[in-house]
Amino acid sequence: MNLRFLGMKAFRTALTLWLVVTFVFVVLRTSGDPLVSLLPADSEPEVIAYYRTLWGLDRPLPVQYLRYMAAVFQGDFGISLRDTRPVIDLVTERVPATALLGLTALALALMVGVPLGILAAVRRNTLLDRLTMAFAVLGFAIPNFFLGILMILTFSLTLRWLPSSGTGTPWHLIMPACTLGLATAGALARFTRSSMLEVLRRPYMRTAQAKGVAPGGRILRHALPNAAIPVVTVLGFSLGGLIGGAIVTETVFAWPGVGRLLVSAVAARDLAVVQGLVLLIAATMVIANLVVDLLYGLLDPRIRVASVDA
Amino acid sequence: MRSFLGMALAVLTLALAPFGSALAQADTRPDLVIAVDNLWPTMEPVNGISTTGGRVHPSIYDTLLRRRFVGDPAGVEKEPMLATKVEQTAPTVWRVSLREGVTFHDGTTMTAEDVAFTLSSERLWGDRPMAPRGKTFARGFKRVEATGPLTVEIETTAPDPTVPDKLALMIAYVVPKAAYLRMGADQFGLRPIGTGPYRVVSFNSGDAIRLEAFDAYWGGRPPAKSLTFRIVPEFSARLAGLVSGEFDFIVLVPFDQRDVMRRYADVTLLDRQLENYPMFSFDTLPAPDGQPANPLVNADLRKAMVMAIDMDAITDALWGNATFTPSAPFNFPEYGPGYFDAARKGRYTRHDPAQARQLLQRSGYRGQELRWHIVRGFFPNYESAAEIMVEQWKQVGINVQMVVVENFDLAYRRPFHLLNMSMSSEFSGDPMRPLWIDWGPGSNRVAASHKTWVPTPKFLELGQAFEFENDPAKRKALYLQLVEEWETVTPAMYLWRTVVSYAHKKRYEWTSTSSEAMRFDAAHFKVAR
Amino acid sequence: MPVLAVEGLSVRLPGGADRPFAVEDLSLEVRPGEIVCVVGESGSGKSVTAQAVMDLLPPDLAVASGSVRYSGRELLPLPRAERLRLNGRDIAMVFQEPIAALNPFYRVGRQVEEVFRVHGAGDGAERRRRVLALFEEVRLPDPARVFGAYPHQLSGGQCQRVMIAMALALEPKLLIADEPTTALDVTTQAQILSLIRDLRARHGAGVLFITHDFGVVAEIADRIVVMQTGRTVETGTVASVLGDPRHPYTRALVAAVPRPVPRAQRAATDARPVLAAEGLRKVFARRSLFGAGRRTTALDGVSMTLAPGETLGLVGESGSGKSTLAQSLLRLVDVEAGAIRLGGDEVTRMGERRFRPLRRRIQIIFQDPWASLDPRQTAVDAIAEGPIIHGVPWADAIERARRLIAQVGLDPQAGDRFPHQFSGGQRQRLCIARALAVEPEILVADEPVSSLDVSVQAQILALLDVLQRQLGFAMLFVTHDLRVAARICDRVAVMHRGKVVEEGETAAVFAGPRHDYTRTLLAAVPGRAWFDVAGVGAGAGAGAGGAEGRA
Amino acid sequence: MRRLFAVPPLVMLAMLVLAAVVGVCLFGDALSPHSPTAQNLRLRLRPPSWLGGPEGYLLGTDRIGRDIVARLVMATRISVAVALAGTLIGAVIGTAIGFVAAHLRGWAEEAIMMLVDVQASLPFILIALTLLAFFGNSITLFVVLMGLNGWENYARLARGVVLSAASQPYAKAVKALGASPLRLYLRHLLPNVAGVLIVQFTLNFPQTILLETGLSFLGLGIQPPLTSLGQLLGEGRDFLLNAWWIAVFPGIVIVLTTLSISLIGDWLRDVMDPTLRDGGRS
Repeated sequence: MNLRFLGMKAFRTALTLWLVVTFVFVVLRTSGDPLVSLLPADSEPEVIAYYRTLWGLDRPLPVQYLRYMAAVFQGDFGISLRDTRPVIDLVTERVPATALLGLTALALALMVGVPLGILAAVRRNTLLDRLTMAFAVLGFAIPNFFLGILMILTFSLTLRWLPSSGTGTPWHLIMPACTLGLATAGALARFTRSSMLEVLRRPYMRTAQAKGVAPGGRILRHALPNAAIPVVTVLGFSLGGLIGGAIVTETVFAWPGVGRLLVSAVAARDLAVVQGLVLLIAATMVIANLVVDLLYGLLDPRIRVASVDA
Repeated sequence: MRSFLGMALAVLTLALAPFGSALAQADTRPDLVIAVDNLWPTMEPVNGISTTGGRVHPSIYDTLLRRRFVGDPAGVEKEPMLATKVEQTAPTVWRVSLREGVTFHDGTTMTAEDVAFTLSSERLWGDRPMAPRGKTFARGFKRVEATGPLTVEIETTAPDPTVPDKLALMIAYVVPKAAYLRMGADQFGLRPIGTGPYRVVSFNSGDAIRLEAFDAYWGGRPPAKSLTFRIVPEFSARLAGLVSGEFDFIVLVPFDQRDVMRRYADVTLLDRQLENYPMFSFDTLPAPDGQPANPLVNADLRKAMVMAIDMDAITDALWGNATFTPSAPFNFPEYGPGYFDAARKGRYTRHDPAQARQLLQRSGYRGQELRWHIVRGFFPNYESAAEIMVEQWKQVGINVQMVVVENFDLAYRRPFHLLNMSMSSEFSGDPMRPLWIDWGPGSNRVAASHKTWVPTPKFLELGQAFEFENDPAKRKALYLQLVEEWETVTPAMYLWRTVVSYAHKKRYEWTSTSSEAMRFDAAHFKVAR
Repeated sequence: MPVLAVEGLSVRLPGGADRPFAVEDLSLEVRPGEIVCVVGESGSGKSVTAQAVMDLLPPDLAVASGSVRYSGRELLPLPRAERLRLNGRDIAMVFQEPIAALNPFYRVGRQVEEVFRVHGAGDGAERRRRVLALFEEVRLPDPARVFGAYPHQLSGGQCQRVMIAMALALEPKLLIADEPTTALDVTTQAQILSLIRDLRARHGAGVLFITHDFGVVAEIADRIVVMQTGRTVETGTVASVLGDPRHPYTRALVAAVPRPVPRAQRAATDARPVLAAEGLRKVFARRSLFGAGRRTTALDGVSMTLAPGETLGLVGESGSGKSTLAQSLLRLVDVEAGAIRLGGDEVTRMGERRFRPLRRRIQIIFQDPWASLDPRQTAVDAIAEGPIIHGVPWADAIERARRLIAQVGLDPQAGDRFPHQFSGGQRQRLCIARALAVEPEILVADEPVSSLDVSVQAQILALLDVLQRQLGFAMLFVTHDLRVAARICDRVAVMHRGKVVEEGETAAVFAGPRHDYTRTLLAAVPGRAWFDVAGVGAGAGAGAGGAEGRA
Repeated sequence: MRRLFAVPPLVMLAMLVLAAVVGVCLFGDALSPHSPTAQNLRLRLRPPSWLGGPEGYLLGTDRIGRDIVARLVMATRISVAVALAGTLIGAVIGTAIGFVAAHLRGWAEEAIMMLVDVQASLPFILIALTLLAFFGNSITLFVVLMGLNGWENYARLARGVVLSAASQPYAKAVKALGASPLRLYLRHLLPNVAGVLIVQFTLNFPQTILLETGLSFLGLGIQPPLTSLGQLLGEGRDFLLNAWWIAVFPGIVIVLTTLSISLIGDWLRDVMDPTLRDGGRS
């Protein structure tokens, strides 16, 4: 693996993150006074002034920016204005819940979406293909909060099979993960299908047939590895969808994750937390995309192994 | 080897089983789960003043006095809690005698030092208070001092008949001085220690707070083994959880969903009126230079707007008979016969479209757009009422545009003409807070950047006299004059008395309070036989 | 007994196609050790025949009737699984695009090994040994290294050898080769053809060889089947069909094949060159994700001149830099060093804005007529665009476009059609018209006939010849096909690895090549022996098939 | 070409649904005798008239006695208009940026693509949520935000197709004729990449509707007195057990609309992809 290439990628990643931090800082700090909504409506002016000094909000914006950047560089994301706790603590305590939910949803989406996509591609233009794709499109045509509430009313209230909300047991995970994963499953199914169709047309698929490889072997050994390579790139984007979806899903199912934290921090205009979260999410996404890039290279021999003829 | 171990374990389990069940039988108290919409991030009882924090505080802390709601939903009487006696030893001095043998959750014993610290300038009302939000409620405090092991003296700047009422407020939730100073207000808010019936075992402000029975509670063994306040933002999830048995209590049942709740036989639905009235204020001040003139500086327009609204019909439509619109300003039943008269009618507080049109004619209003800033989710049904009111104003030719915003910062940005607010009727046994503290010269409505009126000289004069008047008859007369002066200006209109709905499993008997506070001590909660 | 006997085979096309059958009533036989060539232009149904034999037809095509017998066994009624078992073991196939025909995900050794595995032959070590032996047999250099290589690491010729090794793995009695050399350079093609000939002799398999190139046919075939639009028009031995074609279509085809016999040079002019390049250098750096970027030197100090009215042929194999040179002369590719003079103007580093008016003087036509026209522009608009850009009033430009359409041999009424409504040859005519619409002094033709059928190719070459005589432009003609270069060029320059290795009058270069590479190229021209024997002279070109001309 | 008009039945159905939605947007007023803001406090939460509800209220009434049909018409109009305006803004800006990047190459292209990366690295609902909460919700900001949603996809796509189209012989030929870059991009490349962009549009459009719906759930969507499909759905979610018609009808409209557009988009993509069109026969 090429060090210069990795260095370039790392530099780009860092630059992207810096842009994100700056963007968020500028937008949030120019949008109004966070104290007014943070403190109760009838707060005395002295009280407001006290907190303003305490949190450094009385300094000029550039100073606040530099202080913030310096702190972030040292791993200090500040103190939550509302919670009076270090942002990093608040966030890290929520990450496992979101990670559990997100990864379960992703696993679910992969387990449902990829086989459906393969099936649809192999049986192209049959009823099965049409139904599968209609299901896949339906997956993201339903607003996920609505799906979540319908699930709660059906499986918790009426059937009483599953707990309505919260965490604790694997049972708690089922409804949120399904709600969150459905759209991604649909997207994966659609993408896998088109990727498979593309691969199935390739001349080497005909070669395999001419060799006498049975249909199952052709799909699994010849088509799938090649089709999987572009699907990997979609995983990076799916992650964004999952995090976005988590914001809503976690609220519906009272799942104590990063998404809920974000919603409450935004509602409370808790600047430090919003900044920290945006940075965290952006970092996750950027790094995930970096990983996907590398994975892509590792999977595809055409990129992994340089040509030797010249 | 392994099978031997397994056998041994099995034998051991069998041998211990009777003890286990005996232990279990020893504590049959329920583990209660209360599904709430949110939790305030700090449980420091003053910095955490809020609906979502106030629900939990009475389980962790005790106040010196408290209002008695058992047997009297209005809670007029105050009962001793950590204070056994509160007496006025001089016009400006009050002596508080404390209960003996009260233990904090950390095992230390409560002393006068703790109480004096709880109410001290260091914590509440000094220059750099540790809990700055206490200032509003500790108005007029001059000296708080421990004068004996179990006595505390409070001196005020002027004679203040409301001191005992203040000792039943959130500022009087007693905290342990040493632990509080050691941890600081912020840390204390995360790992709170009080004298209340339950002690906190874990607190995650994004998820839940868990409390266990504090069996050394001075008031006796608490009736529940544990309490868990869990955040469940979606009503559907709260409802499903209550019905399926995951939750024992849920808060904030939307009014229209009460019929749904009644379908479930093992669920009790409870409406509770609180000491609070959602309202909106008119911006009575001239627009700043460079902005279009504010038509609302004309009092006739304001009065026309009040009279154009059929508030009783709206309240009836949105709330049924769960609450009401007061028939005259500041005519609140919670202040008892002295200040409440069901027959009293306000001068403008009635639906009269004809007179509204007349007033409108006189006001010179020409259909300018009036912006009503509303913070989203400010009060239940507030936006629904606003939508109805906007329609009713349209009928008489008043053009109001509702602007729903995300938070107060945005709501306070001018230009606005109408601004959502609420008035609390809590705090003292008479309308001083809503009428004078909230509309007087120090109030936000006069002083803050989002101020909406300037009190008339007469209002100021009457209010100052009212604040320190001790004679009940004169005090009432001043009150009526103040209300009349307020009405001549009509700087606001209020909608109804706030009502909240709880639901819980039918097997519990529970007494609610007139504030957000939920009490789970033996007096207020028990499991039905 | 023939290894393959096809009788009355018809393959139905889906509804809405231009004809009901892709292959109609086809009969042919391949005997052991015999190479049967199926020859035809595009759309003649020759590939479909091969696919029908191996049960590889695309899902929308179906065999309608007929019989296919392999060593006497009727194949068509067999269940799919049964036919699949024959594939690779009894019948094997080699395809046109060798790199694409190999799975990019696996090492090529494993892919050859898979044939053994699928048909249950040998254990791991045994299979590997046999693959290495096969690689040796198809003359792959360093078989062990190739075994572990991925397809993209090998050249096209090497990949085709791998494919052939794969096909021979289980000693099939029938080998089907579907245009196996079309995508390869001419020297590689010669090697692959000789390999196939050798292997046929050694293994005694029957070979069904599909091609469009009569040169290749002459090199390799024992017997020939000529196909036109799905039907057989003529069959016979190679001598009878090539030497004495009976059917008019065959005759036209044979006549259309360009001969590697240079035409006479026209009077040389010593006028100042209209175009001159000196010491051009261009390096392509490719950044790759893993490993250092690769650098390819496309032009390595190339110089050339072009006199008014002459045609200079630029000959070379793929990767020799000839297209880069052509495009750099039009500033479609920027060179790193060297100088380009267009007439009297030094244009190498001239700003694009200043250069734009000069573009009128040099125009280009490309290889792929399908991609060379904006699909959303009518023929007239496309041709008129150049004059309009250079300030000709709209009406005049349209008028000129219509005239040009007629001049390139199309119906002027067809000018309002869109490109997809024209055939490949017609499109190439439109491209020529577009280039000539701005009355250039130089026309750069970058492989203009390489993707066209042989009969169409002859017509386009004839058209260019006529137009050049009428309009007097100079032409830089880029081609990989020496036979084509011989037909049209006054001078040729041979390019190899970014350099011009030999340059001179066409006849002189053909008669006495000085450079080794030029000699190799000339030797590799398929069908040389046949051309020599047949002695067909120049001038037999035009007039093949009347199908192209009018739209 | 020949298969262009062989529309599969499912897509035909989707087109009909879409036509109906457009029809509702244009002529919806005829569907209800009531104004969308007119209230009848005595007729709150009444079921559709065919389920025993009051006459003249075909789909029932909401929590303050407004006609669901009238509300639905208004909401559909606003949702479609917002999504359309937003998607168009995103398409135009994104495409232009993509073209510029492809044209400039070099570090300018790097910088633009970096910006695209920044946008792509943030789930859009996060940005929308933050901006709406901190800047205040106005319909203008809302539409602009919807426009910002997905521009990066257009930019990426436009850059990609322009880069590949620019290497096509026809683009080179036009350049060789002396055409200016502007002429090349607007007259030749744009029409030829339009298909890809239209397909992206059909993917983006439902996403915008769903984004608006998600924001409405979080309380940050279109605010009263205006309303949108997402707003109606969000408002109605608490009423599913006693007045299901408030949420279910808007829900059906959202699902059908997004589903239809996506199906049409998928179909368009298949139709426009020449490699899928002809089975690759020789």
